[in-house]
Amino acid sequence: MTDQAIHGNANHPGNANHPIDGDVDNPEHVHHHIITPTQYLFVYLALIALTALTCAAAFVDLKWANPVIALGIACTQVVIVVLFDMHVAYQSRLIKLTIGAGFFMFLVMVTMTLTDYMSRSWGMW
Amino acid sequence: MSASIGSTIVSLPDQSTAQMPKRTYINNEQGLLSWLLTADHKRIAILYLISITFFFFIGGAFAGLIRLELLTPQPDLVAADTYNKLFTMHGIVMIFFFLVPSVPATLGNFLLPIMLGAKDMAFPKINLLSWYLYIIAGAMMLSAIVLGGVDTGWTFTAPLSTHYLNTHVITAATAIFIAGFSSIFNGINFIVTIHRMRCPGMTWFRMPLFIWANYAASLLMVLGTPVLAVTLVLVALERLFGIGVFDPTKGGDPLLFQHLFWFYSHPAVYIMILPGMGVMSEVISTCSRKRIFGYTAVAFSSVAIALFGFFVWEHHMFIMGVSSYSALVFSLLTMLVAVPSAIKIFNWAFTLQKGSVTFETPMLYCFGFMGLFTIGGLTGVFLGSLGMDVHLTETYFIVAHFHFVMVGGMLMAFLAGIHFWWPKMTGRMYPETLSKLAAVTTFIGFNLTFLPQFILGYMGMPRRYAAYPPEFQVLNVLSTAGATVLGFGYMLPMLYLTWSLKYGAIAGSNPWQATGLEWQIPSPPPTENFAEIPIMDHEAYDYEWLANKTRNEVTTVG
Amino acid sequence: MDSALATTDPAEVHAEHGHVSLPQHRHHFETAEQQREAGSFGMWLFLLTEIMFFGGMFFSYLIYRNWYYPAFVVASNQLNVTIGTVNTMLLITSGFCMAIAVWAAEMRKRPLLRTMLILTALLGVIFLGLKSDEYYEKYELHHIPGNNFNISMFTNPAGYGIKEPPLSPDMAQRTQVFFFLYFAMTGMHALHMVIGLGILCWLIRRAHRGDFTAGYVAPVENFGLYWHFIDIVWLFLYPLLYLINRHPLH
Amino acid sequence: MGLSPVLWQFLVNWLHNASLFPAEASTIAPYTDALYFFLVLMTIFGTTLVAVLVVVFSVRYRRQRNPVATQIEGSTLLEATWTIIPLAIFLVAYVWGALLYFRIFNPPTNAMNIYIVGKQWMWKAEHPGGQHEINALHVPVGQPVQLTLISQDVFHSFSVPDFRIKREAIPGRYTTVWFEATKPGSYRIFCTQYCGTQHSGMVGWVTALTPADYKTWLEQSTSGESLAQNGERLFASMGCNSCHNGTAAARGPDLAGVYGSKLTLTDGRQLLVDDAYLRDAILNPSQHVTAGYAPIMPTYQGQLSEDGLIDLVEFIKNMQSNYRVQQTLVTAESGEAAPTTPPQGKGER
Ligand code: HEA
Ligand code: HEA
Ligand code: HEC
Ligand code: CUA
Ligand SMILES: [Cu+2]
Repeated sequence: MTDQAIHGNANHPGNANHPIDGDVDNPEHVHHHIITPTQYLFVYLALIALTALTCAAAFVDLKWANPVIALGIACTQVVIVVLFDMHVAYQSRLIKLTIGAGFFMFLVMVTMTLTDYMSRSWGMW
Repeated sequence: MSASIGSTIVSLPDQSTAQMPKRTYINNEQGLLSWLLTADHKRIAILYLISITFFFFIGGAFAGLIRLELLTPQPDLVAADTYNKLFTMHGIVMIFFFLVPSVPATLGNFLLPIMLGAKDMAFPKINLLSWYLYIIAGAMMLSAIVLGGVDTGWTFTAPLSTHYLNTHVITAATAIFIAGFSSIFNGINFIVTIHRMRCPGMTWFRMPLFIWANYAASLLMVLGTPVLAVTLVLVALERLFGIGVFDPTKGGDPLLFQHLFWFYSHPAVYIMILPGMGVMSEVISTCSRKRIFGYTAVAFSSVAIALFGFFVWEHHMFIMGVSSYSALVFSLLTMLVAVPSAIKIFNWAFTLQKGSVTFETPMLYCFGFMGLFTIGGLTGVFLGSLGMDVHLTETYFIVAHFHFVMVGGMLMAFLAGIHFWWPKMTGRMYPETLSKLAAVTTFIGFNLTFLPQFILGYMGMPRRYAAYPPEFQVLNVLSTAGATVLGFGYMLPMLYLTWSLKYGAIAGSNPWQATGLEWQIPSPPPTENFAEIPIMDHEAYDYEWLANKTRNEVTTVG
Repeated sequence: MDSALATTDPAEVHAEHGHVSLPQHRHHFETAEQQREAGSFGMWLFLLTEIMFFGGMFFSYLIYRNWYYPAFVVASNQLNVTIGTVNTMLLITSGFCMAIAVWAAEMRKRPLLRTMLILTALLGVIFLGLKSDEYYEKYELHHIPGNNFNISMFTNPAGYGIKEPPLSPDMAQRTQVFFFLYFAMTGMHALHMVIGLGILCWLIRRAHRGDFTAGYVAPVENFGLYWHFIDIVWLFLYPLLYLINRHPLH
Repeated sequence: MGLSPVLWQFLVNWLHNASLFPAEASTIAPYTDALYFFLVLMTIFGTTLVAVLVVVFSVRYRRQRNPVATQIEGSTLLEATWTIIPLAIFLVAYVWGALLYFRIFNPPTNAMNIYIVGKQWMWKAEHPGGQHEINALHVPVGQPVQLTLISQDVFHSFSVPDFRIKREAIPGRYTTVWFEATKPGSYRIFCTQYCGTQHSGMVGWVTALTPADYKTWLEQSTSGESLAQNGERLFASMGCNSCHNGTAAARGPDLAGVYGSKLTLTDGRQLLVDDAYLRDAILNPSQHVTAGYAPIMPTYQGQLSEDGLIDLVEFIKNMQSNYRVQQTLVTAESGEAAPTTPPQGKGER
């Protein structure tokens, strides 16, 4: 037994020739990627622009669209932050799945509880 | 292999020549401080073991007092408010300070890295931190108890807990909040360790089922516990500032509290049972010398329980004023979540088939688990069935249901695990006859305590009652008598296990002839677990691999 | 791509010998790579729990906003949008600095790392300053839920020079629920920032010593995740609390 | 159900006499018991099955008899069997339970209504005729009775095991449950939801009387005024009639005949006016403003006890015309002392 096995070639991008049978094409690992400041800058500008936009949109009366737009922009911003500032775009599937699980569970909490709240006034009981 | 076939698989080294390993995790460093500042997962497991045992007996003492009070219909031993504090603290201590950390924090902590072929948990310091959080929480809980107790019931129902009680609710809530974080960190550590620290060759489907079970439980801890935390924060704020998020007179919705609380607390019951199911798989396989029947089904049913466990919480609120349409949905999902447990039970039963079954103490506890958990689980189906729940909810039927799954299920599994891995943890065997006696005593005591409660429940005896109508007395007396036997049954292991620390037979590295990686290293293991990182080149529960290995060892030595 | 190799090189070179190279390398990990991945995965799991934690409050907000819509509209309009917007910008900028800090650590630019961390902290402090100013304003208006809460501003907005429809007293009481959620959510958010600032101070000290500019960036990276997560929470709080009700449905 | 009635009676009575079973004293009870026996059988079947498997395999394959284990991977067929069979059984339990649930919570249309107010730590029953009882409830047998429950403080739960019914009394909201007693006698009431110190003292008796006895009881224990009459007095004394008097100039909507009708609100929603709505309209008027009216009605939160609210609700429910309202308006203006409501709810606990 040597440790050589798992040291593998962690510094080779792609990591395809990982020697351990179980780890071939392991979706849990991914090559470490570094985002450049230029990219960060674009992200930053986009976020600021979206903030300005959402703020401005809030002062225009768009009826039902107001909350939709506000939340839509917020979600866009969050996705941008998660993908780039938090490097998820370049992360392994495992990390992506983890984040997905978080939001999924939150949605479960909301929707399943709403089955109660929404139908409470439907009938006698 | 030895020629004669005995009735046991226990194979201890020759006691006259056997020696404990020189350098183990226990004697590697000396002094109290070396324990309190350790980052070794095995030592932390021992710290946990000591602390949860302590809390178990505290909770048990409360249980004893509850049962004593219920000996007579009148509230004559203690007044009603004291009684309320008794069951509240019994519930809180048993659940948050004993059962939730029981198997994961002790056995899980000890075994997880070894079973994966790693040197330690991914985050040893956070591991220690979670023990400290647990201790701080425990100390707060004890101080709340000493200062006068809490009487909210372990469910903290609003608006009772927020506006109508003047006991130490905030202290208790904070204690549970902190204990929750202890459990969250535990869960994170487990998940990361399982994903990141497996040794070469340890693929997901070569992991012991104990790992799968703990993995599923950790998912629940990580996703569920924060919701409990935020709920308790809101309760505390509501108490402090008199706000109305949960108080209907101020515009709040008390059901929101229950939704949030049970969103955690239903998954929590699976946090409490899944690791025990993991223990079951290990013990049953070892004691029948056979791989688990349908490994994948057992592994996936753990994950299925964890996943579906998040979709059923409303079954605790069926008559609480939730919409009936939504109750229909949740009742259906409750029926679905019960199925994976059934799969497991039958898979275990069929593991025995064509095996070579022996009846060591851990196995006896496992048999206890199979019977009692089946009853407990099936009575859970009563409660999940809407119309039946109307009559049964908030009665002793519930009390019996959850003691069957928690005490008959998890506690039995915990004891099975403790006995099973005791030689690994301490290097010494427990006394077999005495321990068999204890296993049988607890089984009998248990049934005597809690079977009558099903009948009481159907007759309508409400739970959390300090006084009850005289016609219920006979069954209550039976129950109290059973609790005495049960208490005795739990005292025994405590005594003989302590005794065995010094006088037990030296166990050798693999007394059970089991296949897990943990059995291939000395007992007690050295601090770094493995001299060199192992390579997993066989399935879990591969007894042929083990036989080969033993044969080779014999030839090389001889 | 080059940069990636450059930064991880020394660690790998040593790891080749099957031994630990960096002082920060923990004995129980086989490689630095493994340690780094474990660290960031652990951080993500922690953030997962944070999602659920804040999720509970967002959910309460959702329910009560639907129940007491008029109260939420009027109460929300009493929040100071200017401060809210400025604070949003501040947090985004702070997040940008943090991102650059992570990059600086990867590229082993010690001075840049230090400056960026300090900037991040500074912006965070300003955010909290503005936030406390907002809290104080609420205190003066008796908008802190509890015994001193005063609903007269909502029952009689004209008397305060506010252009809002007056609420009936019972609905006006429900503004308390809004403010309670407002304080609970922004308070929890602020608490997370305070904790974050504490960690930042420690990071700045260590960055100053050069701990993170020798190939060991995990703490900076993981703290970055935490800090961005706080941003994310705010990115939802801002529209939900400040903006959504500017123009109520009619 | 399935079982012959004689056998059923025998079984149930025998169990009851052995103090192992509650009395079957309502029309619901046999239905609940049938499901119960089904589930008990399921449990016995399941547990026996598991026990038999374990025991037989243990004996047959114990080490002495079977020294070498045969390694088996598993069997998809077997696993499918023990997935599908329990699932099927559980689904039967689900459907059966759901049907029973709706039976328990769907009152027959001819049910009489009794209000139950729970408070720490007693049950107050209010009959439409104005009879008040504490920790007791008199009902006729053979007549469906609907209970409308509410709590004045925390959650309570009204449970009559012999009727197999139970319903949470929730603060701030009406809930209902119904039953029809079948045998005269006394049956225990429990509060089953933990509600504070004297939770176990919040017990009482339901007395089921023959219709004739019930009639005598009603007459003997009347307080002289029905709930609706109390409500009428309150309606005047709280000044409701100043707005709701059915005249053209009235600032509030006409309440005569409003119960059971469909209202359109200013935001376009349509609502059925039931007890819960009436209560809510008095306490939180601005949460559902009737189309065509300004939200000027003051809230009566904190000024009316739950009993007072019940009186008002009962009054409005039974209000067919505005004649008497206008009458009281006249008497009130004539300076006659208006009756006062006892200040309840807040101070009392
Ligand atoms: C370890 C803890 C644990 C576990 C595992 C369970 C498991 C289950 N529980 Fe339990 N439960 C509790 C702990 C637990 N429970 C507690 C503490 C409470 C009370 C809380 C309080 O109010 O204080 C409670 C309350 C509770 C209620 C609420 C009752 C009420 O308040 O009105 C319900 C309702 O549905 C329920 C259902 C179930 C179900 C369906 C399962 C299922 O997961 C069970 C699945 C298992 C099986 C079904 C057994 C195996 C099956 C077989 C071997 C098949 C048999 C064969 C055939 C039928 C052919 N439980
Ligand atoms: C892990 C969880 C766990 C465990 C192990 C137990 C163990 C026991 N429980 Fe517990 N119980 C709960 C969890 C648990 N319980 C919960 C969550 C509740 C609900 C609380 C609520 O309503 O809020 C509850 C409620 C509860 C009630 C209902 C109270 C009520 O509603 O009024 C009763 C009554 O019989 C009871 C009894 C027992 C008994 C006899 C044991 C026995 O198994 C304990 C045996 C152990 C010992 C006895 C200790 C060891 C022996 C000694 C220390 C020697 C001294 C012994 C004596 C003096 C007898 N429990
Ligand atoms: C200041 C005038 C005023 C007083 C006093 C008043 N109401 Fe009203 N009430 C209204 C108005 C206006 C509405 C319709 C708008 C609304 O729903 O809020 C209304 C609506 C109602 C409704 C809902 C029925 C419907 O058609 O919408 C009920 C029930 C009711 N009132 C009962 C009472 C009772 C009982 C009292 C006394 C305890 C009372 N009101 C006192 C003005 C008043
Ligand atoms: Cu009222 Cu218990
Ligand atoms: Cu549950």
